[in-house]
Amino acid sequence: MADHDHHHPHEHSELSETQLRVRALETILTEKGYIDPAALDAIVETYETKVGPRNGARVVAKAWTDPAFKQALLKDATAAVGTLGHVSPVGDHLVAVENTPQRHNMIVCTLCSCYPWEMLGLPPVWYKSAPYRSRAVKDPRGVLADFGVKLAKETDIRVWDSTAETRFLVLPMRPAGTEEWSEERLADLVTRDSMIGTGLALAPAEIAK
Amino acid sequence: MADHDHHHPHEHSELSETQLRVRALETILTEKGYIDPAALDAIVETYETKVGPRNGARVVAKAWTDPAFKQALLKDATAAVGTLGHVSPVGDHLVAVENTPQRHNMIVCTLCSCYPWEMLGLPPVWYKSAPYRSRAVKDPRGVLADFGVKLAKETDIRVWDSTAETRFLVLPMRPAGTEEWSEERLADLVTRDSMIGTGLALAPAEIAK
Amino acid sequence: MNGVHDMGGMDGFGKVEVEENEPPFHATWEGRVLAMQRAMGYAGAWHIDDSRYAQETLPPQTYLAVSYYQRWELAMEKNLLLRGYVTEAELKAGRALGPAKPLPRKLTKDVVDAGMTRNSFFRQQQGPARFKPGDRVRTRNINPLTHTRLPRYARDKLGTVELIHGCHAYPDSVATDRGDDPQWLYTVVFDGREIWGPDTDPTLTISIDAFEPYLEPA
Amino acid sequence: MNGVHDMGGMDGFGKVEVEENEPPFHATWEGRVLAMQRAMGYAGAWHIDDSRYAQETLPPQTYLAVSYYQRWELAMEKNLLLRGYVTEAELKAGRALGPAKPLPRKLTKDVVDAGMTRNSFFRQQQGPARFKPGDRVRTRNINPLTHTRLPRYARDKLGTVELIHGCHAYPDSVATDRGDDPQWLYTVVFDGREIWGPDTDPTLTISIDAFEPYLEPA
Repeated sequence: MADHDHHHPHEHSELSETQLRVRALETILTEKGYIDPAALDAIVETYETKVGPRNGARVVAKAWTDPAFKQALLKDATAAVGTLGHVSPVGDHLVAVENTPQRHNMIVCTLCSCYPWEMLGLPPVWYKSAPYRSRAVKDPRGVLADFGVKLAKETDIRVWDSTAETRFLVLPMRPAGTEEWSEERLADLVTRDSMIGTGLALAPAEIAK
Repeated sequence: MADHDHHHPHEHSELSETQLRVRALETILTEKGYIDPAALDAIVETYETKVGPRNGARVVAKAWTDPAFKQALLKDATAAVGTLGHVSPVGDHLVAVENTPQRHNMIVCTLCSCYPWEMLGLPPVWYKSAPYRSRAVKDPRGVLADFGVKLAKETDIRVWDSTAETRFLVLPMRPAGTEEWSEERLADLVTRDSMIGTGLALAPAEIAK
Repeated sequence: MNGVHDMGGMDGFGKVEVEENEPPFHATWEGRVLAMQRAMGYAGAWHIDDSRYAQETLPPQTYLAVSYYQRWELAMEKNLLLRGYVTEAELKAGRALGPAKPLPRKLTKDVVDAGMTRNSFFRQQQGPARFKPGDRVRTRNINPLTHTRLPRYARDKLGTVELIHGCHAYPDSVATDRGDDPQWLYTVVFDGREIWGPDTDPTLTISIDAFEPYLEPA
Repeated sequence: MNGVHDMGGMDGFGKVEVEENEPPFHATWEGRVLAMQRAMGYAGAWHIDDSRYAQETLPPQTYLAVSYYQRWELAMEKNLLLRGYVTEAELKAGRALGPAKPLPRKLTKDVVDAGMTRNSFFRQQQGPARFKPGDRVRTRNINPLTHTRLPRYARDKLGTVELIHGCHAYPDSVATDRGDDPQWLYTVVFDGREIWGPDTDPTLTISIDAFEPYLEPA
């Protein structure tokens, strides 16, 4: 049964076929003059080396330490992030949502893979996968369990389905025992998953290890 | 693109793998004493040679020529069919539904492949296929077009989704020009599809060819 | 469960392709699968809704990719394993390795006709029918993780009871090993516009056969 | 369209599997696909909802069987063919065989940063917003055969407008080549029980971003 139950899209023959198709496509589009391979190189390099969840982590750390910025972020995240020089510009439609002891937020895109790339980099495979897309809106506690996260039974859970061009960033709760920490140090506690809502920010002890 | 767009469940490697699995399964179940291969032979033979839409066609032809039988059939198809010696017994839950100039009936099973086997034999592949199961309840006129059938715009269409153990048989309209025909001859006009509702009974000219 | 098997109203599967002069089986193994399923059903190994549920719980990509009788075969393997009739090791070895689990009966050649006659699903009623033909009903909004015969497209919709079919074994209970749990069964008809929205062809009506627990008065 | 892409609330796909230390790309070709898509988008070859729609119209079994970037690649080929940027013969030959179709601009190395900045989807409003935060609304029961961003699970459901995001390009029109057709966009929140039925965890609320044509006053 196992043979039939698991289809591996990454099987070798499939992969090399895909490699050939993609190479052919790039050749055609280049010869047609639609694309410039050097620009493609630069895009790939940017995604591989420059874009990542550190952008979002800085925004979160700033919000944890600067009440005025936090207020501005929750009011208009695009504008607030725009005021930070050290963070890449974001699109027009960023919305930040705050986790509290009473309420936990989780972000999903059931229809495709909408994700705040400028804040978090490329989405992980699981975010784009059928298990996450199908279950997040129906059984978020079950999904959280897959991530090893258990919330109190009474905590309200709000799932945001990204069905338009609006992009959502979760502002996780600041961990206890970080009262004197600098923004830079706090940013180390802010994981990608904590900004999607499938995780919590790390406790100081977790990064001490 | 064509390579990716079409998956062929019947590819050779797949087929032989399946053949081996099925053979292994039969060996195990036989060795365990659960099944008797000779009984399996008899079942296969029955489906290949004895069961088929002729059963249903006889019932329809009878209803076309015998108003009392037709009335009984529409009232309780199981009981009515039970009175016919030359037709195999049916389960307890047969319902016959009548096509009229005002209303066309069509049968589907969106959830699996429920079908009046005793009346019509094994269901054709298309009946069990995703295109039919998905579209029949939403776009029955589009499905009928795939079968080359076009009904008047005003004709009411009723789709019966076989979601329980009830089984439905469509009683198609009797073709014009068959007033003097015998039951036996009329049965030749009753196609399988006309009893599912994806076709009409044949006109006399169609079988003369 | 809201599986990919529940495909009523889905788009994108393409045209209905009819095969002319289709044979009963397209390969010998298909007939063997069908016959084994009939034989195990006659033997009392599992119920028809157990077979359906086993198919529904195949991975969705498998459900769509394999052929009809392959699906049956995979579902049969699942039920054989789940219910302890065969072991993983036996499936791997391709032969019996241990004792059989007792079954109520066995389909032999002399009783094949009986084995091919459909079971009755009528059951003793547990109480009076709640609805009668002509009653307006609303289907419930249920989304069980387990087997159900109320399709997604027909949930939380307003319809009319048209036929009453007596009391039947209830698939939602049978497939979760909670016994027959007999329930009244009705044909409930819906205006196509209630199901698919106001732009729908006004000549379309759709019916499902709905067990009483799927319905509430409207 | 009610494609298999619209999978919110479907069961049977299994656990969420997290890959530790996941690389940005799992193969070189994935990065090339992503970059080509960005470059063609910048060039003005098609809109983001055209890409989505092309993925949605892949055969459902393909959609589920192939990997994420394979889906992108297949969708890109569809749009290239559909819009006349390449021919079947060229895809087959693996090289250009004829002249190019003119495009508004081209992504070169010096403008890569601009090419990677997300477009704004704000558009000139065509009239006042019909709803305001706090309004009760019912989502429409629509089942278009074409692209829509109103998921099946959230149709014909009672919710509350929570946020108003201004006027945006309307995907249902964009993906069917009917222009931007600007529409007001709202975050609409639903009680989980309204969506999944009375047995749902009462702490759950779900929101979608809904364009005004998806909504009617409740």
